[in-house]
This record gives sequence, C-alpha cells and structure tokens, in this order.
Amino acid sequence: MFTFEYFLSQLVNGLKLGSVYAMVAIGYSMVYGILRLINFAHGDIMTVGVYTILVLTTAFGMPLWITVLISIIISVLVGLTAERVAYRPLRDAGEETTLISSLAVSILIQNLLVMIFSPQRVAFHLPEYLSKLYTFGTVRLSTINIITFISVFVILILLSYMIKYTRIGMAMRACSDNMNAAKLMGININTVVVVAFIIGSGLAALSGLMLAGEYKTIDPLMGFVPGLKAFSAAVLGGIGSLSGAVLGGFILGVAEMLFAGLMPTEITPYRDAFVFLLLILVLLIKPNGILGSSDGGRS
Amino acid sequence: MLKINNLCVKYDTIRAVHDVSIKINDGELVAMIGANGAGKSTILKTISRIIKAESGSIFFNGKDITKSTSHEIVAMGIIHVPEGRQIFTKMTIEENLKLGAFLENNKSKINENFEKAISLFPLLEERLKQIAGTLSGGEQQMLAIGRALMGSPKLLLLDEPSMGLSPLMTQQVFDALLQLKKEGITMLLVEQNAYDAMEISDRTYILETGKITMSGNSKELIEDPNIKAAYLGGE
Amino acid sequence: MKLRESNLFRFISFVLIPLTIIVYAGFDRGGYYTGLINLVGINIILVASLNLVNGFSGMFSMGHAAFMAIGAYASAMLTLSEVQKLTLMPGLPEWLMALVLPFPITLLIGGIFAAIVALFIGFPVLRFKGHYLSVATIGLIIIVRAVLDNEDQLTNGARGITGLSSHSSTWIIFAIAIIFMFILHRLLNSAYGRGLIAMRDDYTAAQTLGVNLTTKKLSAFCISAFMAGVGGGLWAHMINVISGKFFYIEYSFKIVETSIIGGMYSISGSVIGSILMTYIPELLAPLENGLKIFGTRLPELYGISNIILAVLLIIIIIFRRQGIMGYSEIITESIFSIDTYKSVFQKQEYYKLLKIVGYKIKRIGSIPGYISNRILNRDNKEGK
Amino acid sequence: MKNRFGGKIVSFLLVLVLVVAMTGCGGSDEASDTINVGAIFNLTGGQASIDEPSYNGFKLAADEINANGGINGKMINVVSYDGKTEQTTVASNVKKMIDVDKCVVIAGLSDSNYALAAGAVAQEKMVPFITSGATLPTLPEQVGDYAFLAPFGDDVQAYAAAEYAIDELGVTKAYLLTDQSMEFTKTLAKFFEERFLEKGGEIVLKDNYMNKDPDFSAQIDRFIANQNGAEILFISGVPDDAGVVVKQFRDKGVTLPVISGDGFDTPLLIEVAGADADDTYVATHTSLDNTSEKVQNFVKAYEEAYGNAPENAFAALGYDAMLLIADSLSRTTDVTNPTEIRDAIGQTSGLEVVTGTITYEEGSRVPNKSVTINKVEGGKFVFQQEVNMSK
Repeated sequence: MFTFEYFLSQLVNGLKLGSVYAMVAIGYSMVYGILRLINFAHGDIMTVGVYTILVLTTAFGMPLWITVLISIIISVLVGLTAERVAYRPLRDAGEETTLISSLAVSILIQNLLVMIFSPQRVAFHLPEYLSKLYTFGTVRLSTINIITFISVFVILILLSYMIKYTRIGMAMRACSDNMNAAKLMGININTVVVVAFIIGSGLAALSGLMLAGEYKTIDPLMGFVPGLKAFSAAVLGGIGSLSGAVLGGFILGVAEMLFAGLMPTEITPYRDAFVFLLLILVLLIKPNGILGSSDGGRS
Repeated sequence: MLKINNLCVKYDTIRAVHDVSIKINDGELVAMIGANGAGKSTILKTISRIIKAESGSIFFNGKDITKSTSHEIVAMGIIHVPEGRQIFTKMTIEENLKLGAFLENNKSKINENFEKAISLFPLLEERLKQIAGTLSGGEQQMLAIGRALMGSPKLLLLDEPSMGLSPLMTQQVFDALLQLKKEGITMLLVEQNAYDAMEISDRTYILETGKITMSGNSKELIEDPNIKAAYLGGE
Repeated sequence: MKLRESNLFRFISFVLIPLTIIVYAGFDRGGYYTGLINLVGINIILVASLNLVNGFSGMFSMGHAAFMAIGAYASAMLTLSEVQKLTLMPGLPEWLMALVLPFPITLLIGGIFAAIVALFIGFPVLRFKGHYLSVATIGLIIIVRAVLDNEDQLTNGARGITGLSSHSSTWIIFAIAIIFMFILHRLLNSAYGRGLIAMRDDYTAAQTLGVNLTTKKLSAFCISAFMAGVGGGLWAHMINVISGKFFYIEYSFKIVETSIIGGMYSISGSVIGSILMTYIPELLAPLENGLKIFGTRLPELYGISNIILAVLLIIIIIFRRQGIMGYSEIITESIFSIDTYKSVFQKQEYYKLLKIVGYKIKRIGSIPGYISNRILNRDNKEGK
Repeated sequence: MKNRFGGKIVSFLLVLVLVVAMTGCGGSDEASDTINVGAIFNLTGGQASIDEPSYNGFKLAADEINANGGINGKMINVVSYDGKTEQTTVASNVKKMIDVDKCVVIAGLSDSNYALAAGAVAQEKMVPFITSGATLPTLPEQVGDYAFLAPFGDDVQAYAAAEYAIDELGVTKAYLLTDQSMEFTKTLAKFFEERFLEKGGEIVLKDNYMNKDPDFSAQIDRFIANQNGAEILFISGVPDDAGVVVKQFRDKGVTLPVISGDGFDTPLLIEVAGADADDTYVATHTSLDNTSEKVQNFVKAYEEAYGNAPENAFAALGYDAMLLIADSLSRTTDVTNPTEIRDAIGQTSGLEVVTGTITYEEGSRVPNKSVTINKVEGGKFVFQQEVNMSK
C-alpha cells in the first residue's frame, strides 16, 4: 500500500498545506514578536481579505491584481482599527487581557461577516492561469500552489532583510527586546506597532487568497481554525522568529498530511487533535519552540 | 535650560511627587538625592513622559513640554538613562549604540558621537560585536551612558548610575560624568550615593517623600550638619 | 451610609429574593423561565470553577468545556438504563452496561473522572507560561471532541446520546451551586487560597516564600475540573441530549466571556456574569427577529446579539478589566456570613435600613432640584 | 476605575435582571384570530448555511398562505428565534415559543442532534414538533409521539441510491467516504452500505474525514493508491463540502461517477466543481428543474422573495414543512389544541408538496415520500428517475 510514489504525493500535499500555514504564521509572528500579542482575529482578517476579492471580482469584474491590492488595503484597515480600538488601550495589560480582547474582535468580525454576506458557503474561482494543473506522476500541483510555495520564501527573505538592515526593522527588534528602553531611544512605539499590523494584515489577505484559491470555497467562519493551526505552527517553530514560523508551518503541514495519509482510516478524523497534540509535545520539550530564542519576556 | 513648576504625580491613590519645582541652567550638573521611593525616578520618568503628571508644568529652553510625547522629548535632546540601565540584551553593543542615535540622521554627527562614546568608554570598542546581555553590571552601565551620548544630548537625565556597581566601577562612571561636565553637557543626576553626587555636582536638591526639603550649592550643603547626619553617615 | 452596609438589605437582595425565585421556579418544571434560571445556576457552577483557575491562580484556561463534556458523558453512562446503553454504547464493558446509579452519585463520578483527566493533562501542560497554556487548553478541547466524535462504540460518536431523563431540577442545581460557592469561598479565604493569590500576583515572590507552585496549580486545576464535570452532568440531564459538538470551542469561549464580564477575580462575579450572559441574549431576541417600533418592522438582524456581547466584552476589558464585580465578594460574603441572617431578628437593623432608604429617597428626590439649580448657576458662572 | 462607577452598574443591572426574571417580557399578544407557529432554525453559527434557506422557504410558504386568506380565515404568525447552533439556545427558544408565545406547533432544524433537543422539549410540553430537514429515521421513536419527520429518512434515500447504483448503473464495487462529524452523514453511509451489500455489491475501500476539513488530498491519494477496481464513489457529505470534494477528486484525475444523498443537492456543487461536477448522481427530495407546476412556482417565488434561486434542497423542505402544517391546521377543528393538531398531522395522506407527496402510514411518523435521482449534466441537475421506496 505504501509505495514511494504514494508517500511522495502525500509529502507534496503536506508542503502545499504547509506553505499556506507558513504564510499565515509569518503574519502571527510579526505581531507577536513585537507586542507579545496573540491576534486571534488574524484568521478572520484573512477572511475579510478574501471576501473583498470575491465582491470586487464578481460585482465589479475587476482584474485580479487590482482586487488583491484593494483586499490588502482593506485587511490592513481592519487590522489597524482592531489595534487602535481593542489593543492599544491594553498595551501594558497582561498577555491574557490582550488575548481576550483579540478573541472578542474575532467573534465580532465573524458575526459582522455573517450579517453582511449570508452564512452561505460560496464558490471562489481564481482566473484560469492561476489554477492550471501540472501533473508529475501522481503528484498534481496548480500554479497557485507553486506561487504560494515560492512567495513564502520570497516574503521570508524580504522581511528578514527589512528586520535586519532597515531602521524600522531595528526599531522593531528594539521593541521586541525591551519596550521601555525603545521608548527612551525616541522610537515612536505606535508607529512600530502600526507597521507590524500593516505587514501582518497584508500577509493575512495574501494567505487568504491562497487558501481560498486552493479550496475554491469561502465562508464567514473559514478563518478561525486555519488561524489557530497557523498560530500553533508559529509557536512550534519558535514564536517571534520569522524563519521559525515558516519552519513550523511546513512541519505542521507535512505532519498533518502524513498522519492523515499514512495512518489507518479509522483515525484520520483525529487529524486536528493530532496537530494540537504535536504542539503540546514540542512545547514540553522545547518551551520556546524549535528556533525560538530564550524568550525572557519583556525585561 | 529646564524648569519644573509645582509638579504632582499620583500612582492610583498614592501621591508620589507633591508640588516639586526644579530649575537647571545650561552646563550645570544638578544632583537630586533622597532615600529610596522619595520620588526621584518618578520625576525623571515624568520629564521623559514615560508616565503622565497629575498637575504642574515642565519647560525646556522656555518651551512647554508637559504634554509632548516621549519621542518628541528625545528629539529635543533630553536623553534619559533609565534606572536599571535597560539595555537591549539580545542585540549587539554596536546595535545598542546605533539605537541611541535612532533619531539622528546625518552620518557625520553619528560618527562624531560614536568616537566620543568610545573615547569615554574604551572597553566598549573591542567588544562591539558582542551580545550586550553578556556584559557585567558596570559594563552595561557604561554602554547605557555611551548609548545616551549617541543621541547628542543637550540635557542628560541619569537615574542612579551607581546602583549595583563596585566602588571601583562607580568611580570610573563618575569620572566619565565629570568629563562630560567639562564638555558642557547639562546633567540631572539622581543618586542614592549622596556623597559622590554632591562632590561632583554644582547644586543639589534633597527629596523626601515626594517633596523638596532642601536645595542649594553642593559645596555648602556637604558641610551642613544635619545633611551630614541624614545622608553622609554622620562622619 | 451605603445600602450595601446594611445586613438586612444584603439579606433581602442576596438571600430572600433569589431564594423565592429559585423555589418558585422549582415548581414550574420545564417552563421557559425555569429553563433560564437553571441555565444561570449551571453557568454559576462553570464560571465560578473557571474563576478559581483564571482569576485566582494566575493561569488562563480556555478549555473548561472539555471537562464539562467528560463529566456529562461519564454521568450519562451511569444514569442510562441497560437497554438504552445496549443501543447507544454497545462497546461498554459488561459490568458498566448493567450499572445504573442514583443521579447525585453519577454527578460525583463524572466530576472525579474530569478531575483525573485534568490531573493527567494538567501535569505537563501547567508548566507552560501565559498564553501558551491557553492555546494548549484549546488543544485539549479539540482532542476531547475528536475522541467523543469518533469512539462510536463508547459514545455513539457524532450521533450523541439521547433519552437522558431530566433529573436536574432547579433545586438540585442551585443546591450544588451554593455548595460549590461555599467551598470556593472557604478555600479562597484559607491559607491555600492565599497561596494561590500570592502565586497569581507575584510568581517569583511566591516561589521564594516556599509556596509549592506545581502542586498548588495542579490542585486548583483539578478542583475546577471536578466542578466543571459536575456542571456537565447537571447540564446533560437538563438538556437530555448531548453530543461532542456542543462542548466545542464556541461554548468554551462563552464560559470565558461570562467569567470576564462578571469579574474573574471574584466568585460573586460569576453570579453576576451568569445572570447577565443568560438574560442579555434573551432581551435582545426581539431585536434580532425584527422589532416592531411605532408600526415599522425592523429588518431581521440575526447575529446582532453576538455582536453586542462581543462589543460589551471589549468595553469591559478596556475600561473595567476586573469586570463588573471587580474584587468585591459581596454576594458570597452576605450569603455565607451569620450576621446577615441574624439581622432579620434585630429591630435596629430595620430602623437602620429605613434610615438609609429614607436618605436615598431624599437624595433621589433632590436630584430634580439639584439639576435645576445647576442650570441656573451656569448662567451666572458662579464657582461651585 | 473608580469603585463608585462599578457600584452603580452593579445595582442598576441587578434591578434590571430581577425585574426581567420576575415578569418576563410579554409575548406577542395579537388578537386570537392568528395561529402562532414556532419556527426554530440555527441562523448563525456552523448550521446557518443549511438552516437559513430552510427558514426562508418556511417564511415564504407562510406569507403565501396568509396572502390567500390564511387557514379558515386565521392568519399564520411565524414566531422565530435564532438557535445560534447552540443546544442550550435551541432548547430554551422552543420553551419560549411554547410558554411565552403560545405556539401550537413547532417546526425547523436540519441537523438531528439539534432536532432531538428541540423535539424533547416539545414532547414534554405536548406540542407537535416537525423537523423540516433532519432525516434521522429513528427520531420520532427516540423523542415521542409528538415528533414528526417532514423529509424522508436517511434509510430511504440511502437505499434508493444503492439500488439505483446497482440496478441502473450496473456497478458492483464502491468506495465509501464518510464525514464522521455529522449524525446525518454517518447514518446515510451505514444504510447505503447495508443495502449495497444486500444487493450483492462490495465496498472496496472505506475512508473518513471531518466536516470543515477543506483538504481531501490525503484521502484521495490513498484512494488512487489502492482503488481495488472501484467503479463508483459514494461520498456521504453535507452541502458545504460537496463541491470541494468532487473538484479535488476530479483534479487528481479520478473520473469515476460519484453518488450521494440529499447533502449533495446544492447549486454550490456545480458552482465550485463546474464542469467537473458532471457524472454526479444525487438521491434527493425533488429536482428543481422538475417541470411540475408546484416546483416551478416555488423556485420563481423564492427568487422573487430572496433574489436568488433556492440555495439547496433544504429551502424546499422548509417550504413543505409549512405546507404540511397548514394542511393539518385546516383539518383541525380547534386549532388551539396542540394534541388535536398532532392527530391531524398523523392523518396527512397524499399531500402534494414541492419535495413529493407526504403520507403518514398508520402509526408511523416518518413519511414515505418518493426519492428523486438527479444527475449533473452540463452544469445542471437533470432529472433521472423517481423511485417509490415502499419499505
């Protein structure tokens, strides 16, 4: 039953899924790295981005790249409002408080989406050139998968360069290391946080496009579970470190797919449970994740 | 240079600073001494707007800065070396210093400040690539002051630089401060180490439970009998 | 003089009125209002036990519904008749199939079972810090749900268990709620409780004072799981149908939301939180299915109450982080202190209450006067 | 956070809540010339995508009946509260409909777990409950004599699909993929397997997935790796996943015909899978392109009322549940007595509705309705055969 080719095709499925998790996980890590804030609403901002694309393509028939641009802008706006209204007043409150606030924002966005667009699951089609299929033996890849896979690494390199060599990148690292000291260096914390949310929410919109492109349907509640899994990937890889998020994303995607593919069929439905069991195990062995720096918290 | 009028600061219900007025002229080194919890650090934090004042006003070169934000204050040249040094432990010494000059744009000014800091604290130069967290307490204090210099300060606020340092290291730090005083940088030095502070400062304010109880030239105060009894160990 | 200080007022508002409501509801079984009141009772049990962990021990668990599910299924296994168990849970061992126990004992066993799972899960998970623990507890719910949905032989899988007889009358629910609140009240005022609070407020300081953290955290986690298990058993025998999907993330988040709005740092907070979170959706229901105002019928806005609750949660979190009740334990203190009951027989308590009420009425009476002279004053800018 | 602010809120809220608990908001107290009918649906949360069209159909039918004179002159007043896909909310809403709004009959819900919870409450209060979309055949026995099924049971549609596959399509080897997270899908798969084996078929491979798992590539690759000569795929899924799973199978080069129950009767299947949806057979309640006048009027009326064609079969089922209630009410002398209404429902026979004809045999509260087999051809559900499954 387990021919090499079967194993290979499951592995490729894992990489496909992993690249989507990695995209979302980078968005999580951007915000968490600086603010120690878990943005539960990150998954739902992704859904907002996808719905914008859908509305613009179906209602106004705009070409895809314009809709993607607008969807990034709208997702960023949603992210910034959430930061301004729900997170900024709680900046020096404990981690749990901002966690709860992000939970409330997530519930708020989901219900607003359900009211504006009906709860119906709706078809979502990418233009032909994006969903063309290439087959290598049993392995099948569509252009959107390849684009996702490549863009994860492109974004990782771009962001890492930005963090390492630009002014805003240094300011971000300073905030992440010690927020009070950063203030005394004359760094405007709010601008740094806003930039982090712009990048995070923008990435969420992109990953939303790729997730919907892969599964061809969208619904208002689609963002929450992938968001949670992407967060586990970010924690697995070492939250706060971008390369950790990408690594965690791929490990989680491949592990989940191999589990679903190789294990006997009775326990395939334990797939989600397995993902979180894996997370708990890794956190036991290496509390800060695989690549995580010893996270002294805010000294 | 700096004028504070009837400053009051409250933490929830506790009144930490009560009706404090201070004046610092150009080029002066003013010390502020007092027991732990007298409100010394609170005053510094209010100046650099880490915390909000309840009432009162702060003027810098005649400009009201009570309501301005931290980064505006740093841009004006008021650099605060916080209590407990607060350096970036996960970044290299060079990066810490670079961050000190975050708001400085022109390259030559940064290099100039860099040279000044290195000349003041030579040991920093050999270990530029080292992670700051690995430095000893004294070395971290030097790095913190060096980092402050990178921001070409007009007014330097120093919050207990000698805390947790060996006598030898404290001496080195105070020598450095004297050196800076010669170069005409105005400083407000908050210290528990009363004797050293009064020795190198022009004027001194004495703070007790949030209120200024005495102030005057350091030279006179050092001889004053009850100051000696209260702060100088009654030699 | 505040109303709160008069023991008689406390007796009336925190003992007399609630008691009459509970007794009245006990008679009208299965009614809509009884249903809501029972729900409040069960929510109190769940939220109060969650507050023990989230409010008093510095941990933040979001997986409370998992223990509720374990308690519900465990107690259901022991109240169903043998015939029912043959169809619903064929995989049960022989002795368990035949075993049918009286309701309170099944609740107890349900609670113990949940506590055992908490012990088993808690040991590794409690070492995580901050929000890693919260995410791990969400993982716990997903794992428990996967087990409940897929072990068809034992739990009838996603089909769930039906035909549970409704043992949970209002009196049983509130009796258990009062007992649990009393236990928590005593616990938190004991040395054990002070150790918990010390651990919450300053983790390192508590360590230096010799507070044995791991056992304290674990014990708090297991006690709260035990109570959640009992709450689950009660809930199962009120709703009569249980299945894995009802104890999932949404329900667990609702318990967390209730605990925060009510006030997670006080047991009385769970009472207020439960009452509010049970009644607010009911009050908003007419708004949801199109309110008739002055003849015009508003459009149906389904989901509006979830939005309003989410906004309320954000407001509470920002402006009153300790929730409505904050740290005050006025409800538990008045219920469990002797002099509240003694006050009924003391004549001077009545005079005191009348004096305060008189004073209050005078103040309320003076408000119109107060407003009118404020308006007059504003014209001539007279300083206050 | 001054304490005074907190104290004020506490006393205000306490008073408000106690007042509400004591009096309870008054229900709708219109004059007695209306009949209150309770409509319980999950309009938010996970079930909303199935229940919302059902509710739309239900309201549409009520409006039509009221438009032409109501029932013996009495108007139907639909009382509805959102179940929020939460069991406690469903149960307490049904209690509210009966106690507060004095509804004489309750209908709704398309998932058996929620229908069981609602049915239990209605049974206890001796008010008839008709589930518009839940197809668990044993629901009436499990709940009691006040519970009725408006749609046919899972067994009927599964048997129809199995028999159609073997008799009409002449296949003997089937692959079975089941959604383990739903009551409906598990029962459907069980009955399909039972009848398929009975008629000499063979299940060559079985696999599972969980609803909301958008990725089927693991299961598909496992199927491709060992097809063991499967000739047809029976996928027991819900409308949300229908299009996604078929498309993913076709993307991976699997061209075998697909067959399923009414979960696949949704335009979403065609919208998502497009041309790949062809060669998919669906055993369902009716076919929307059925030329019968009743079906076409329903589709037109639905489009007028809601701006789009019925989203899935559950829209028609909601509509029929109301027709069933209206017909029973017209045959009841005292419409304020729920037990009389229950008996009238029980005596329904030969009632023409959009999803076929409803007849309750003596003592059975599950209608034996005909099953329609549709096939997707050229992006449309094409009527194939109507099968009368006499049990």
